[in-house]
Amino acid sequence: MIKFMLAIVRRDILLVARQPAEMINPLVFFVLVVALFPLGVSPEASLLSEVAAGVIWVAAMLATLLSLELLFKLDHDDGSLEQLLLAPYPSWTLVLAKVFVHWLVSGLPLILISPLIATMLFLPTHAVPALMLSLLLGTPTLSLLGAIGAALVTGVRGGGMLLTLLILPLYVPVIIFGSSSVAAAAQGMAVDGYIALLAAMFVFALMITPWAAGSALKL
Amino acid sequence: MIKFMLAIVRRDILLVARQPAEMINPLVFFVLVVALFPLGVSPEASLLSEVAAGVIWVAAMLATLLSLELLFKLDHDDGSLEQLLLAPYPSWTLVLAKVFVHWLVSGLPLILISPLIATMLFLPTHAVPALMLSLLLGTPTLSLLGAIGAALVTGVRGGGMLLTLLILPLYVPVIIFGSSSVAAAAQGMAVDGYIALLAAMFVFALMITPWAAGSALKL
Amino acid sequence: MYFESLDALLNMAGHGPYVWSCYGLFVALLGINIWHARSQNLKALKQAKALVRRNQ
Amino acid sequence: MSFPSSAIFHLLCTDDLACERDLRVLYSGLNFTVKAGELWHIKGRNGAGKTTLLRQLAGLHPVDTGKVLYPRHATKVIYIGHKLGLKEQLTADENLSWLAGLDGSSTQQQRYAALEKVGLRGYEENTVAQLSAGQKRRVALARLHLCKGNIWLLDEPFTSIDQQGIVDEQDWLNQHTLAGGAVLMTSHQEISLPQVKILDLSQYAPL
Amino acid sequence: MSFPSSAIFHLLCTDDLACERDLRVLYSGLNFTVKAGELWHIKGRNGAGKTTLLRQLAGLHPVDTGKVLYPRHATKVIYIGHKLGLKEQLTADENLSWLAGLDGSSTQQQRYAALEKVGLRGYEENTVAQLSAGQKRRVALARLHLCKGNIWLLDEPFTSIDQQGIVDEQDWLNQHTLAGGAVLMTSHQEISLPQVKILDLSQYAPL
Amino acid sequence: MTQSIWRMPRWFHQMGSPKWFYDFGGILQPWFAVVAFVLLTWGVVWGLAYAPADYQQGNSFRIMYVHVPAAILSQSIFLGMAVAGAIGLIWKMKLAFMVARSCIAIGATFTIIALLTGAIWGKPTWGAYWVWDARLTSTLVLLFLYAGVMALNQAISERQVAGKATAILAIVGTINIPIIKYSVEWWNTLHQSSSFTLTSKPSMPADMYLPLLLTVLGSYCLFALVVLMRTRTQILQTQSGTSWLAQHRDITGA
Ligand code: HEM
Ligand SMILES: Nc1ncnc2c1ncn2[C@@H]1O[C@H](COP(=O)(O)OP(=O)(O)OP(=O)(O)O)[C@@H](O)[C@H]1O
Ligand SMILES: Nc1ncnc2c1ncn2[C@@H]1O[C@H](COP(=O)(O)OP(=O)(O)OP(=O)(O)O)[C@@H](O)[C@H]1O
Ligand SMILES: [Mg+2]
Ligand SMILES: [Mg+2]
Repeated sequence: MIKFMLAIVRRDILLVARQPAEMINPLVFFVLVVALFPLGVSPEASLLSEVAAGVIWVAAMLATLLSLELLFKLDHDDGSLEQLLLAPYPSWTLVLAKVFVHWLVSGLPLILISPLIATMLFLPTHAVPALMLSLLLGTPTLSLLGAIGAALVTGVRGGGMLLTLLILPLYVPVIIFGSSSVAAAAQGMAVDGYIALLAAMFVFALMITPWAAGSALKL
Repeated sequence: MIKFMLAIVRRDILLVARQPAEMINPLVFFVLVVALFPLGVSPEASLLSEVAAGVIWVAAMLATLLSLELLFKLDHDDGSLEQLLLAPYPSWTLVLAKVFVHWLVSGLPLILISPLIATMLFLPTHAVPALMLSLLLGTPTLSLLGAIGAALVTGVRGGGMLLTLLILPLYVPVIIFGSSSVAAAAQGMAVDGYIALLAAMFVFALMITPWAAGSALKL
Repeated sequence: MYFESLDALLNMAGHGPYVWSCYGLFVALLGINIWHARSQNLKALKQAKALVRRNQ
Repeated sequence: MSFPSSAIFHLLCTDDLACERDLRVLYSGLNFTVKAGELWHIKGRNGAGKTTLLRQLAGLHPVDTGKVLYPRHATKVIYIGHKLGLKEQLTADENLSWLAGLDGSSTQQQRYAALEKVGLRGYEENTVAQLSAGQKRRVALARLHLCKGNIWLLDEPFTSIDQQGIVDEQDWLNQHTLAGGAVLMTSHQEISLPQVKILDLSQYAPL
Repeated sequence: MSFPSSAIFHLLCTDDLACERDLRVLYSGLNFTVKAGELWHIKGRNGAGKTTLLRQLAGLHPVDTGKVLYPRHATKVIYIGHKLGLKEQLTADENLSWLAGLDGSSTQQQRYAALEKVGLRGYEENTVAQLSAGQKRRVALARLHLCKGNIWLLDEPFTSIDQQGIVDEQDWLNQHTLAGGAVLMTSHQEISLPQVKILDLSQYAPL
Repeated sequence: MTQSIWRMPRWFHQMGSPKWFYDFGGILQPWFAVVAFVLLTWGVVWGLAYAPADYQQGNSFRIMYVHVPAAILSQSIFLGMAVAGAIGLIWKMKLAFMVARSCIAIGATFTIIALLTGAIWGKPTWGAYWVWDARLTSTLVLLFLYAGVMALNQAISERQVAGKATAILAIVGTINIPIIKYSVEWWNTLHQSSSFTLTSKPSMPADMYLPLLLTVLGSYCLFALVVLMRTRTQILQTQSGTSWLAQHRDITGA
């Protein structure tokens, strides 16, 4: 089973490596949205630093969301999803392996670049560790929850938009706690509670979503 | 030629009608992003009304952007783009027809719902006409400019992200003038200048992009 | 009756438009729902009958 | 570029056509002339370049060496390739409607007649997604009965079609050539029509 | 549900299997038993339900009426359908590698050998996007030489394959059945092997 | 979902038979219609014309008699839909999927009513149609959840698959509703921005809350009526080939 998951992980990483644009793209989207925001709203430092936490989290969520669409779709379209499902292993292993690669490609780079982004939006420096920690716990949760939506819309033509509708409501708690934690840190308040909640949601998502997404794939 | 364009328009509208979800989806995305924003940032009316113009415009742009990905991709994947290009008419007619339907489906509903969104973000009522007018001129420009990117990434697997990268820079001026016009109206200032600029950009895009996207498709 | 006149009932001390539009929405939206369910039901019945007749 | 003056009565000529993909030459020195009433069967093993050739003729693949010429002014080409160009969400009838609308128009009656010819009576209002592989290809082929094209470029049109279907299809090909049209097609199965001319790509491949 | 006690030596049985799509019954009362060493050719016109049947057997299409049984515990099934399940951006070798990795593992040497068997020597490191239709299918078929499956479910495996290829393929089918495997396949072309058993779906269709 | 995890009680099995449901539903349907009509009319007339005005909000408080039932129903229906979906998944019961599907439109309607009447109510009470209050926001999110379920249902053409997909989404959504509610409440109190809160339940006189009780019960009956109608419609659509339906008096007209 581990071997099976490793085979999928290896394949998906290979696919990303073959098309490196794929990898930097969620990242670029993230940076662009954050960069566009001051353009659309106002370049004032005071205003920006106030909204920074929220903007970063919303942008991170959108970047994750967009890259989720193809999580299972490409595999479905070329028939390789069928082959994966025919393998003699439970389908949640497959989901877990694919979500892991998705996070590696879309979530991790985002976390690494977040200090830079924080500076651009004048987020106080002392809030940066909280930002990174909350992203570290939050982005895998987003990937996991998103997998349910991605699995459900697999095989539906033009499902990208449908996906948004399905999973944005599920993202609400993550966004709220994620951005609240950063905002609290910016104001110098304690963040342990938020982080604990984010961790709890991560564990919860880890337990529920592989099953849900796995059954959705088999429909 | 008109007949050819009408045939495409009729077909694309039929396709949308067959899947009504497709139509309301850019709309839903727009509403969701706008609704998530207060969740991420803060529910305070004073802050929200300050950033409303920018948030609405950035959300409108994202909604357009996302729906653009499939503009030519589905046609490419099932081979119907080939058939359209084989028809004895210049390819810009094809682009124009498809962009028109795209705007009808993604831009127009957005304009119609914008007053509601404005209320939710506490945008002053007297700025709503300016908002709608700027969107009316801006969203077709976004669709047109986006068509170039969509044509360029056609046939590239997972081109969605690449597309974002290509056209976001082109969108910057539209966003800036669009949101500035609304912000100006909110502060009770004149908006004619901004609207004139948006109109000029629209005409410019109308002249350039069908040709550019058409040539890109034939690559 | 709480109100003195029909006018007072309609006006509700200035709150009339709000209250009445809410009740109007309630009735209208639920009415549409029931009507739609009913018309779908009739349509399905008709189709089922047609199918049975065709199979005979 | 030189072709006989009578070429004006030809439908399609190639002049020293060649194709190279990824530094591998597929074929070169390809000279042939397709006249009205001819049926060409392009042969070759897998990977010989049959699909590439048809796409070059249709103008869908760039021609770097040599030339593809359509001497007559008003030659209409219909190309049906591996990808069928059908919209899965639309019905068979609707698909034919827009395909025919690309260079003309059609009535529902005509479309139904075309669908009946390809054996899809009763499936006119099924969406293409609900059809089997062979039925999908039949919808694409129904276009041949609807649009007036002088030259048909067909890439493996027998794929997924059942045996009776192949017999019928050869009949349509026959009628089209008899009516003055021309057909260039690929297939790994034999065509049992007397007028078949064979173009074996292996003869134009480098050693 | 009743099958003879000897069924334990069978590879696959169906019990009154039926299928209905969109209120149209495709087949019903399908009872057959596949034993080791058998090669079944599933026949039927376009739209008869061949693909649907194979997918039901593979477990990819829901079975609402009747049963599909794999009496032996460790039956391994390989299904190759209309969609090949290959990643276009990966090379032939890499594709085989992950496909084989789904239930085992393979060495590069084994994979190269399998690719050579299907006539793709020299194309091992080409990405699948650069292969022709027939070559793509050959990559998918190479899996048959690499993975040890007892039952092969093949949906139109001759599609796009050239004539020599079809001859070779029948040879592999033959060897597989001789080695104690079983094959269920569809095709609109004839299979020239002596042990072929025919399952004609038209006999199970409603009138 | 290849194997049922728990065995199904016999009576339950019977309830899962479309024929039984069609017949029994047919008997219940008119009763629900009558009871819903009576309760709702009674409650609405009482609430509009006879109940006393609130000492704080004046007459605008009468909106409560439609707003609160709609708000309550919007949540119960989602829960009901998820339960039906779960039953369908666990016991592979087609009928349960049909019931779940029947819930979508009526549930979304009640949610929209709750939102709109709430917004209208907000104008005289708070001076704004919309504020980012916790309860309002979570109702909005609930509407999005409904929209998602509906869109998913429409996007998948094969009924069986659509039913299962919808069930999964409804279950996941239901697990999320309390989490959303909790987080939204917390978020809002944290920022402490809007000073408005929904009027906490006052100890109302009977004249005020009895009409509410009537409209709430009436709304439940109306919901039951619509679900019966829509489910029976689906039975007609999917079972039209079966013999029991062909001989049913609804069809034969006897
Ligand atoms: C768009 C705006 C509004 C929305 C979405 C909304 C939503 C809700 C919800 C979800 C409930 C809970 C029902 C339950 O489960 O018990 C509720 C109850 C209630 N709402 Fe609203 N509401 C809105 C505006 C208002 C306004 C403006 C008022 C009056 C000032 C109001 C007064 C009440 C009352 C009195 C209850 C019953 C309290 C209870 O049972 O706990 N609502 N509303
Ligand atoms: N997604 C679908 N939804 C509804 N009906 C379908 C769907 N796919 C196929 N069908 C119907 O099921 C029937 C059988 O299809 P199937 O693909 O099994 O046929 P087949 O025997 O493989 O045909 P072919 O020789 O053309 O490949 C067809 O009549 C088709 O109309
Ligand atoms: N996109 C591509 N890029 C590079 N090379 C390609 C590409 N597509 C095909 N080729 C190569 O071109 C050659 C011819 O391909 P083509 O599809 O024309 O063959 P074909 O004769 O149609 O074969 P088949 O009988 O398998 O359909 C093949 O050797 C293939 O490797
Ligand atoms: Mg080919
Ligand atoms: Mg088939």
